[in-house]
Amino acid sequence: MDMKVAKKLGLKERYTLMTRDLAWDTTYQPMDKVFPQVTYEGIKIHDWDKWEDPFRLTMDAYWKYQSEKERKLYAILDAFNQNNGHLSVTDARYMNVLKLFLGSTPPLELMAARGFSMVGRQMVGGGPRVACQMQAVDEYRHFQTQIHSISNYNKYYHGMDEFAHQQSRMWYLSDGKSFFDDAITAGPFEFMVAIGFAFEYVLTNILFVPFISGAAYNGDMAAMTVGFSAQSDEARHMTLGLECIKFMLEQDPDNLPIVQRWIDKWTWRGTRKLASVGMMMDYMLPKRIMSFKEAWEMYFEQNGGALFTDLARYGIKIPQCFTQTIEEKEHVSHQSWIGFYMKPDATPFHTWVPTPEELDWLSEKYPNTFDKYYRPVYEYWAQMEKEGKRFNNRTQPMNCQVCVSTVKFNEPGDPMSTCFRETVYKGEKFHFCSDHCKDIFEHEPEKYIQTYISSNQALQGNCAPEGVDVNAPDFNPGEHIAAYWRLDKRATGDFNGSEDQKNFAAWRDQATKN
Amino acid sequence: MAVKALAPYEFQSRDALERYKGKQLLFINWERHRMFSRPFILALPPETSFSEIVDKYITDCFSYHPDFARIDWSKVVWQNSNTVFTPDRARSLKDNGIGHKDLIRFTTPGLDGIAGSGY
Amino acid sequence: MQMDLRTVSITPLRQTFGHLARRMGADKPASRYVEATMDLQPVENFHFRPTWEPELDIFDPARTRITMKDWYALKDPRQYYYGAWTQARGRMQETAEGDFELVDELGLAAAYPQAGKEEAFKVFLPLRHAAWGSNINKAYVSAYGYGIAISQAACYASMDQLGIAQYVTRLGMAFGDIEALAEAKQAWLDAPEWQELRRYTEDLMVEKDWFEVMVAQDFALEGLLYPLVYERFNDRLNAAHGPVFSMLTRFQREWYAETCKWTDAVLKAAAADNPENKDRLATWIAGWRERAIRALEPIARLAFGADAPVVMEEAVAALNARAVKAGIPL
Amino acid sequence: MSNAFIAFQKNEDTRCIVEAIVDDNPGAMVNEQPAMVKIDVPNRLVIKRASVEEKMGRPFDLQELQVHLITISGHLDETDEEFSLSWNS
Repeated sequence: MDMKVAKKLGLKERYTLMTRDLAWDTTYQPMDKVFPQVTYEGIKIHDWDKWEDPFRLTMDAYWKYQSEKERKLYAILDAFNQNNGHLSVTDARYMNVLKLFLGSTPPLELMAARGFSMVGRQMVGGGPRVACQMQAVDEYRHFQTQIHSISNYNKYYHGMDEFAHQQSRMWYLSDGKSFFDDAITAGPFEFMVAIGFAFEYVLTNILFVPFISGAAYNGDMAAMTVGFSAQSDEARHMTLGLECIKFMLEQDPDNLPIVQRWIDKWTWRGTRKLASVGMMMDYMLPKRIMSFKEAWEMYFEQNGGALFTDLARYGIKIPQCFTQTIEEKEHVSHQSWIGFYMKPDATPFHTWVPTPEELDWLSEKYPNTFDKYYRPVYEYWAQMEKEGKRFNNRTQPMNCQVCVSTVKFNEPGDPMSTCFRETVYKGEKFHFCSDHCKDIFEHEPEKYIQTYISSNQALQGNCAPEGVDVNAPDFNPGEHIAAYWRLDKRATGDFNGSEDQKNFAAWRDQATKN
Repeated sequence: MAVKALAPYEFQSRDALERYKGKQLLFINWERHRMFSRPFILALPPETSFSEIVDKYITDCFSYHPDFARIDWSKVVWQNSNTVFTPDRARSLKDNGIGHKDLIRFTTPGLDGIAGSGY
Repeated sequence: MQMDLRTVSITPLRQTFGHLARRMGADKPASRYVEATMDLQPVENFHFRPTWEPELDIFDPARTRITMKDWYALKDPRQYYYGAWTQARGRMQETAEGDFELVDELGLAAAYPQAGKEEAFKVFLPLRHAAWGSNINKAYVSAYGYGIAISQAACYASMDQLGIAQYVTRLGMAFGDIEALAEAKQAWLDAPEWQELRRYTEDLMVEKDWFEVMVAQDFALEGLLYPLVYERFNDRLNAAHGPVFSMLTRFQREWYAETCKWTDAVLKAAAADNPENKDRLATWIAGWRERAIRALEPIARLAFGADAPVVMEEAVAALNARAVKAGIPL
Repeated sequence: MSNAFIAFQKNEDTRCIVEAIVDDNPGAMVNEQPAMVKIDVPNRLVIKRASVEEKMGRPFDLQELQVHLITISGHLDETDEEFSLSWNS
């Protein structure tokens, strides 16, 4: 082949030479020993070469663009830090959304990094392996830039300093931990459906796009930069997830029921995980660009709807939970905020009753539900707070055996009642927040009997410091749990009267007076 | 369905009764009073009397709600999960048929939360 | 209200995260590498056991026989977190891009002596598959290694090897020779000179102990391969035919010089932790070194002809010296 | 009919890209949000290298889109000349 021919190679041909042409079938060791994980889930792959590479990024181009992004990002972070950028956000209340978002997300991104490294080792085809490895290294980028972004906030505000310690201990972080532990302990194909498809393609937009745009709207250039810069990798990841689904479905008709069950399972698990995102959007951003309900409609119903209509040609049906999520979009953000508001001693971020203007905004955004179900309790709490009786539910929660959310969602069709589901397995009762979680359990009980539930563990005496007799008659598990969490008392309680609030006001004062 | 795995996959339940050293788990929910967000959990010996549940744990948790003082306890409907039952206050959890990880739900007729909102 | 936030001088309430202050023994600012690395991997309260390995936890120190009091002692002297790594590689790729463009612009490939090109292709081109194998083996270390210090550095090294496999491919393309790539693949699969190296690479793909994989791939094998091919063989080509290949393999040379620092630091830290580690590492290195020598001898003969034994001897001596410097007498 | 969409961070480069998209995709809907811009097109959205280059007045590699992207929806196809997102429905 002469020089001209080589130069004429298109993007696709060049990329093939740069990836899958590098691969060979091993002969000194059998392929099934080199790649031992690709068959046990029941997925049948006949021809790995049929994998279509979604983005065709070679490493030199990857380094070129990624280094450009990183250079820009760290320049903005440095400038933000040097100029006390944290004081330019709308309100000190805003910091709490960062505490929740940037405190809980890096550990999950880290799990994605490790999970994609595993799948990037295990997939047989060169195409998918490279795509997974590239996503793995991107996920390192994400958790690290997030940590670097909170690093500066951590110097001035309480509640961010123990995120690494709390990731495996804190009650409200268990749902995310369970989500990723579930995915990473599954086989490589289920991991791809869980994270690559359900999370990245169907749900990640709701997590990042309106929220990060909201960060920008609230003057937080650091979180905005980190968030959008991470999102620029996300388009690649979403495409990988979708490609993996198509690949499995095109390879063998027997894959369809397995893939469908995974889509049902993981769309639901992701939906539950996003309940707290709803409350971040509706309650925690001082200035809001859209309601959670609107975001859900735009990114889940419309975008997800388009996706599932498209996949119908393979026989894929819209996930079973779709109808329930449409009903719940009117409720979950309120039910989540109520769940956090009533536990002021148990989170490293503050909560508060929305102001009258905010209640009006919620009424406007949720005309079907807010005034009827939620406004009265907030007005009652506001009144009680004035009387010096701010609500504090000191009890420990009941959690769903599958999603590990506290059991706080309503019975479908009856917003005044809590939804309970249960099953008995090997003589033991297990409780769930929904039909979908119950289905997931019943399909794989041996997996979900292992679920780690923080309050249950405390009652077993597993969260007490050394030297505490957990069998003593007066043993109170709640007494030690704050130490187990390393929970800074200054970070807890209502926002009103908090140190963050006072400090922010004092620092801003310094900027306007002599 | 069994879990598909590359090696035998069997583990003890993380919340098996044996792990509670003589106690058992109990969940309690006040229906249509969702201000409390979710049921609360207790670990108690099965010999604990039902009156202790009501007078101590239920009262401690729920008395913050303005409806609590208005409860007519003679009209309260008790359920163990979905099964209605009539507890004997003087007797133990065990004697009331309440086992490990049972969910006790009680409904207070006529009381539907703040402004009838269910909260 | 106009605010000049730059003029505000605030005393921070704390300098760093709790886990880092405890690790450093003081509340002081931590580097971006430390923030991005230390104590981040979950170590407790895992929800489920892996269906692919039910006998171990998701992250489990038992996936290697090396033991460490502190897994974060295996740190990277280059202090590569993602941003530092990708910017370093970004600079290297810019240079490489310039080199490839220059070769193209000046027609240096076409002008290169045919004999030299053949000699070079025989040695370089099959190595795109060796780099691909290295990518897989490093991906294994990254996937199953314990702690973020090792997993991230192995992840970057694994991507580096993919990059190297692609640069070697481009080397073939720069000479307009797609067929040579196909021939090189055939050689990798069938030609006797390459079979011991391929066997070595494939055997590592089924080795379970991730630390041993790292010792065998990164230290024993690449510790001989890179100096032999990308340094000594390039010198030889430069002297005989001119420096084009030297330009087009600059990335590999720079990568190796830099990556050795990391490999050696990891071995040194592991050996220093306890005597059992030190013995085990010595045994691993000695065993894999002998196999690596066997695997590379035919390639050395391709590259150096009659000089092969001498060149190999020097490379082995240098490798041994690295081990000794890392505190592992062989 | 479903919409394919793409969203970018707002900056000088993406201003040109968005203009090129609007020119090349009849029916493109541009939705401006804080720090981002989202463009929806029924069924198929295409970005043409030549159009972007004309707007920018400089050579443009479609892979540069990587630097500015926030999110996409639709099946992606990428060649040296075109970057497209589409639904089969």
